[in-house]
Amino acid sequence: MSSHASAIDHHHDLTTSTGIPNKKLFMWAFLASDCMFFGTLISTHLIYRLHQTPNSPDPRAVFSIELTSFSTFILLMSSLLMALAVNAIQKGNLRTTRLTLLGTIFFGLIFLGCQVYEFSHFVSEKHLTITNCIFGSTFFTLTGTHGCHVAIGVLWLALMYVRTFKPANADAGRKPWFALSLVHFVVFIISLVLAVYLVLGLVHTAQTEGLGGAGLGSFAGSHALALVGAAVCLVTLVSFARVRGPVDFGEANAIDVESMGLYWHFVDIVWIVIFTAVYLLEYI
Amino acid sequence: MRPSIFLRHLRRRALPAALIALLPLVCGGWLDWLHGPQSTFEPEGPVARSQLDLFMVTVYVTGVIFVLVAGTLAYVTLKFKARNEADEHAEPPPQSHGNPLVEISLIGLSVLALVIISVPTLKGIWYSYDVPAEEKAGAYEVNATGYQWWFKFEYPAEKNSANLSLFTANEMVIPAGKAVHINLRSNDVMHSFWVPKLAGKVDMIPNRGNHLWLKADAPGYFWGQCAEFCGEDHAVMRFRVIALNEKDFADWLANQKQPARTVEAAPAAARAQFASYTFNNPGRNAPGYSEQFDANPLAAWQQQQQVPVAGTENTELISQGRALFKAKTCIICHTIRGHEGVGTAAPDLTHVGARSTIAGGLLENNPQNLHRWITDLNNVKPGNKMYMGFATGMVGYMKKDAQGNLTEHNITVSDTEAHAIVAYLSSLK
Amino acid sequence: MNAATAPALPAAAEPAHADEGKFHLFVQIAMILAVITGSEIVIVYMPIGHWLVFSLLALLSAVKFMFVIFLFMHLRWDKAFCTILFFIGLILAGGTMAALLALFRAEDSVPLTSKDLVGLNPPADVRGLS
Amino acid sequence: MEATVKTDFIGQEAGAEPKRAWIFTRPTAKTGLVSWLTTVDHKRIGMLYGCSALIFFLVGGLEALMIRIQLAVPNNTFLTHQKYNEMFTMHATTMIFLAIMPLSAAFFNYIMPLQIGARDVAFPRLNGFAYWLFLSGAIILNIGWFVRSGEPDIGWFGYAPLTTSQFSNQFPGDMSTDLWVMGLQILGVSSVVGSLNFIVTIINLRAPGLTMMRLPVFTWMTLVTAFLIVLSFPAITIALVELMMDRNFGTNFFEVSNGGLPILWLHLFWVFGHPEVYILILPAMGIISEVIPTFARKPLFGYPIIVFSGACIGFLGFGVWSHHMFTTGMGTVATAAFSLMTMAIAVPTGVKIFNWIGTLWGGHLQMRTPMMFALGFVWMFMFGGFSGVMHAAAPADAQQHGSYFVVAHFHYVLIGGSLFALLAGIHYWFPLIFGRRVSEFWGKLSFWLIFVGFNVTFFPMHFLGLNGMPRRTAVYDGDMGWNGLNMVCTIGAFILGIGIAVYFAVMIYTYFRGEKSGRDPWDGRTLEWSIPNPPPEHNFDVIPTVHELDAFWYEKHHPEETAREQAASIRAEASHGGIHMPSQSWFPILTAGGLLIGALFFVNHIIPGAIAGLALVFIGACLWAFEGPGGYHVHPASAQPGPGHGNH
Ligand code: HEA
Ligand code: HEA
Ligand code: HEC
Ligand code: CUA
Ligand SMILES: [Cu+2]
Repeated sequence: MSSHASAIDHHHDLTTSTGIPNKKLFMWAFLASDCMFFGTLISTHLIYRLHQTPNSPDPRAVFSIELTSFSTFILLMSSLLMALAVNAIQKGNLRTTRLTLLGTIFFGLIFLGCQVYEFSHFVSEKHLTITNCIFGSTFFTLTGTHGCHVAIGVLWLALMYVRTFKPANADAGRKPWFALSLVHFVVFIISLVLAVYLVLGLVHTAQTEGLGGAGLGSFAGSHALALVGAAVCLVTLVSFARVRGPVDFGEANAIDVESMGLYWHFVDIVWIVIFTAVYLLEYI
Repeated sequence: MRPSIFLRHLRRRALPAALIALLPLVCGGWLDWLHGPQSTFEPEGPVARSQLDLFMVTVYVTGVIFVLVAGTLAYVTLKFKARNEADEHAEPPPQSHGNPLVEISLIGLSVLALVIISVPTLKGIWYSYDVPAEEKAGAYEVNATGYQWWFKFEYPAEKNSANLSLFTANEMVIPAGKAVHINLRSNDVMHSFWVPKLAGKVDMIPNRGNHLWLKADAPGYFWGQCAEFCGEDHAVMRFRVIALNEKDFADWLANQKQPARTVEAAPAAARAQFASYTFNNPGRNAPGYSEQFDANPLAAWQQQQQVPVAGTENTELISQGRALFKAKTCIICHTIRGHEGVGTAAPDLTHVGARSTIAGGLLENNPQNLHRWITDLNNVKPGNKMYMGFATGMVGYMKKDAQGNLTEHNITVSDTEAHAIVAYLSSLK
Repeated sequence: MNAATAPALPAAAEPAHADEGKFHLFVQIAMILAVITGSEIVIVYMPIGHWLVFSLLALLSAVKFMFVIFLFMHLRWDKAFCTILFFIGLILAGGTMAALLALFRAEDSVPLTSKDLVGLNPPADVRGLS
Repeated sequence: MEATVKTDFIGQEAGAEPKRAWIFTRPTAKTGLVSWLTTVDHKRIGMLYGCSALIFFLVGGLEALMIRIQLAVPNNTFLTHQKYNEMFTMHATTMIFLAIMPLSAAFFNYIMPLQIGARDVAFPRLNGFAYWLFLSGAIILNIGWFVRSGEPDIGWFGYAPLTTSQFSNQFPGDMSTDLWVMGLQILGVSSVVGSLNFIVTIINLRAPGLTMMRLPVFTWMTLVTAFLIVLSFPAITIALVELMMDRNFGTNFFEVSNGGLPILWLHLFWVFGHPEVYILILPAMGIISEVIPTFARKPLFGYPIIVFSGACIGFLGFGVWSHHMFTTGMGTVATAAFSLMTMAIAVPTGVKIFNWIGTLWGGHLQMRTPMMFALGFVWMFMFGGFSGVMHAAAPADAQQHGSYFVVAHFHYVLIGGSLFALLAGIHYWFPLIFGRRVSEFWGKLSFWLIFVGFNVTFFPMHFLGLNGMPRRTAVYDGDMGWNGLNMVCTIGAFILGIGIAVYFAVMIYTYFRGEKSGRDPWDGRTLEWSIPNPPPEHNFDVIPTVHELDAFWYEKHHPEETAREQAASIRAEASHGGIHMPSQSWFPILTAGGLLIGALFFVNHIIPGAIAGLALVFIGACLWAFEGPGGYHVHPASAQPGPGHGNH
């Protein structure tokens, strides 16, 4: 607990030889490693695109570029919110941090929802499975691995979010913050499931009925319960997000949020590459 | 102090003495160590020779470097060694830190050495890659396919009696003095095609179209070996290459194209009698070759081509064998063109009697070994597909239960039956 | 850094904006990124040469990539060592990818098609263990 | 050191009882089992790595002896083909992943922080986690000995499609290959996690004044190795993921009948595999670069060039992988390119050899046991390097690949190289770690036995290879001209084995009974020698200030300046409340245990169990995060501000 009084220099850490905080350095080194990870994975996909097998479907007939563009956009927006969260915590603005973190999680979930939808759609409608051709194997493994990265990122964000409620040390004994955050977490999981479910429903409606008034109406009708549930969850989450009493989390933790942000942004740029290399290139 | 005196003694006297004593052994042994049926030091074709020449270039270059560097190292070690306590506790030597000039010149010399190696390397890469342009037209083409754990050879230019291209197994016969271009394929896992005296190896990789070329200077008999680990029997996945002069090669082709040789059973059914050998199973891993064979393998091979003089064969035994071959379901896997058999997953046996080896070059082809193979094949070649059957479908000697235990015998060949089958297979010249 | 980022940078550098941090900058970047993504999708359908589309796509995603790592991920404001660290990985990964693709493009690496498989006729049931 | 005073957790006023949920209670035991299970001390973790690695080295060595017994005579029946194949697969996997790599990691852990004047690594709990992951991976790899499936029998590079379930499963549910896949996967995670930690530590925790170009060479090589690990392991991770998907979820990456390309596995494996061999040799070169100057009593000749060439080897190492694939028919251009790239590596490696000789030149060479091993290293590694260059000439390699010539090459670089250097390192740092010195007589005896045994074993293999003996063959025929040399090799292996046995016996004896050694017994040059032996928990009473390469040598020759600086740093540190040390934690071992459990269930296809394991990992990681780094302060007596507290 270094003093909160003196300004924290967010780009330099005087206790390390280089001035770069340990966690940041760690994260950059990890990302360098992850470049290699996705590099080989994307290579695998591209190599098999280079040497198509006879039973591989035409990717263009499988992909739905609208959906993918939408989820790309979503991921970009989550990246923006993440950047804002880092910005906020660096100035000690806890409330904004919490809201932007929630927003990031929300967008992350939408992305995951889209991916789940995409996968199930490919499997059930386009008969592209992980086993029936190489294209399926490489495609699902590559995007699925990316999806796992996103999911881990979402979990991390959620944990970070919960952590912002840990009361300052003096109160540690009094407040059942840990139990509370567990409740919080459960609510979060419920909203996670609901969000995925709703996004799936919405996308499905969009595909079958279009997003006109009628479509939305029927969507709301058939998903009323989930919508209400989601709303309740959201309200609960937001109410949890209120600042009550001094907490442990503050400007000094900016580095934690920042390294998490690095991870999140990296997942985003990997998607930028995947979007181009796996999706867009198929259309030329 | 005692131990260290002993040690010094050891260093001063015993070690050099031992080394000097070893020297003639090493040098004398040299030639012998590099002599053998698969020696890369006794090339018998231009490709292998070019590879040996390149190897010698690397030996000379690194040898010179070794003498220089190791010499310096030895000199330094001896010269600057602390010889006594006083030496050790003397003032530390000048704390010098390096000398760029020395470094740069040594780097330069290393690069030079590498250039000397890389020029013939590059030449060699292009030379060994494919048949030289001027010989391309006359090159003979063979397709070799690796199977767990034997080799199949196809002669795409030749049509056999069934109007398919000619197939044989485990023995590749090629024209001597002529470039041979071999397409390498694999049926299951990776294998590698290696005839050390003719050329370096190239792998047989599933879904990949590799090739290799080689040429035998003169007629000869060459040992080959699978050189990429391919499972349980990789060690015994061997083959032979026989190079023949033009006429012999043509004769061989002509014979191979024939359907299987049929020996009619003698009209008056005589009593079946045993063949002229008594079988004596030598057990697991026992060698499958004889010294007479090794002494002149090419002659042995030619001997094997001879069709027995009419009347010397036990015709009844042979026809019994033919029936057994069918009854024992051998025909599911093996083809004997002109007789029974449809299988392609196992060696083509149409002319098996005319081969010098069986079971993937592991055993010399004589009645004893044939008998050993068909009665005790799991000890000869553990886990082979003829014993185990294929993963699904074709059952071999054994059946597996759901847990994968070998429980039930599917094929059993008694000694008596084996005699008949051996007689039959040996008759297929 | 490429030219496209230039207009956004002065805003960040200006001390006047220091109090609100990089909020506006980040929002602007996000907009630019969205626009680039949009134009990528359009480009793909444009009736121009494949190589041009290809290069444009590569360029645009590289631009997006750089925007994110240098601005969202603060590389621009961090010690150069972070950039070096990441680029070691990035360059090696890129190099390996390029090498792998080149290797598999080479004529010798084109897989066999059934026409090359003469002589390779395993019984149908040998394939594929359940 | 005795007067170590402890205060409470960081952030607490002295005296205030910290209130923590029971689950976050930090273990505080300093001795006993719990202290080892929960340790975050880099020295203890180093020791754990070292002991495990040496045990696995014996296991790998016994496997090697099995191999040699089988090959002693033609057509031997000592082992079945199947068992033999398992032997060499496990021999290589054990030696590379469970012996040499963790032994290097032991030195990284123990020595590197001492060399940079740090009190621990950057992330102490992560460091513990890396060790427990390593142990999990090792357990998984070796479980096959005790179950029906047996050990993997696919060779250490597991070429597809031999590893697919069609070709490697002897019966439904055969998990030997799955064990290999899972084991390597977890070992990979362990190495990457550990290496990230080392990178951050070396970059960020250097003592004041210790610029990068003043780092000891061993630390530099640790850094380069860590980079190699971090950047090459992802390739094998992906390859293993693809294989795992093929084996368990029916994908087609290497499924030939659906158009899969087995050659892809080869590429992915060797993209990892070649950097891997430099991962094995660079730490060794680092050790040699410490030992030679110490016993020549001269600074390293051409330090910057040695460092640069080390980095250069690491970098070039990523561009040569296909030299293991010269026989796969890559085509002329690719073969030529990789051939030349491979040869290029000889230049930076040669530079190192030259500089070591330059260091010896004009020195006062003290022929102690570590120096003997170091000189042995230079000779033997050079030799192995030359056969490497012979491989690099691609057409010549067409004859050598897959033959015993390759076996000879890599044992020369691996044993004559890596192992000799590691044995030198054990001897060299033994007095520092245990405060006792190994007897010179027995040390040298073991050296000569190992040296002679090694050469007798592996030198003839060059001839066997040139004489056409293929590797990985359980039996060979007696008429091939290989009988005599194989017998020689086997005899050599037993001499080598006796040498190793002597070496171990001497070490164990010395640990209990050896002659006590004072501080800095070799007149060392680097910072680890500046502290008492065995080192106290917090390493340095006073963080040193570095002025020059060979920091400790400088200190010894500038006592007044050193004393002044130390007094200053003592005051500075005291004003911060003493020496801050990280607390022990249960969560690294818990988290790693979760992965072990999950993996074991997974290879047995019990998916709920696998999920439970993952859940344990998740819970462990969460608790780990919420627990916080913790910490406490120590106040060693000698580090109280006051006059006259120099180290010398
Ligand atoms: C410690 C591990 C280690 C090290 C350091 C090396 C170092 C080198 N290796 Fe080795 N190698 C292995 C471990 C290692 N290798 C293993 C385990 C395998 C087999 C894997 C398997 O198949 O199971 C293998 C296989 C292997 C092959 C594949 C062989 C085959 O299977 O066909 C090749 C091919 O080029 C090769 C080359 C080299 C080269 C050129 C070096 C160079 O780095 C060597 C450089 C050193 C010197 C050259 C000596 C000193 C230099 C001088 C004195 C300067 C002057 C010299 C000259 C100018 C020539 N190695
Ligand atoms: C660092 C790595 C390393 C090390 C240290 C070793 C050490 C040894 N190796 Fe290893 N080896 C490999 C890495 C290594 N090997 C690799 C990568 C392969 C390729 C595998 C593949 O193809 O997949 C291989 C393959 C390999 C083969 C070829 C197998 C084949 O292709 O068929 C052989 C054959 O002789 C061999 C022998 C030995 C021997 C005798 C030792 C000796 O140095 C061992 C010394 C140790 C001991 C002898 C044990 C210690 C002592 C005791 C336990 C005390 C009791 C003993 C006595 C009293 C005698 N090894
Ligand atoms: C399941 C299929 C299968 C059946 C049934 C089968 N074989 Fe085989 N056979 C093989 C295979 C596969 C090989 C090659 C084995 C090897 O070398 O690894 C082989 C090899 C041989 C060889 C050696 C050929 C050579 O040139 O190397 C002979 C002879 C032989 N079989 C005879 C028989 C006889 C006789 C029977 C019946 C009693 C029989 N086989 C039944 C699959 C089968
Ligand atoms: Cu086929 Cu080894
Ligand atoms: Cu290599």
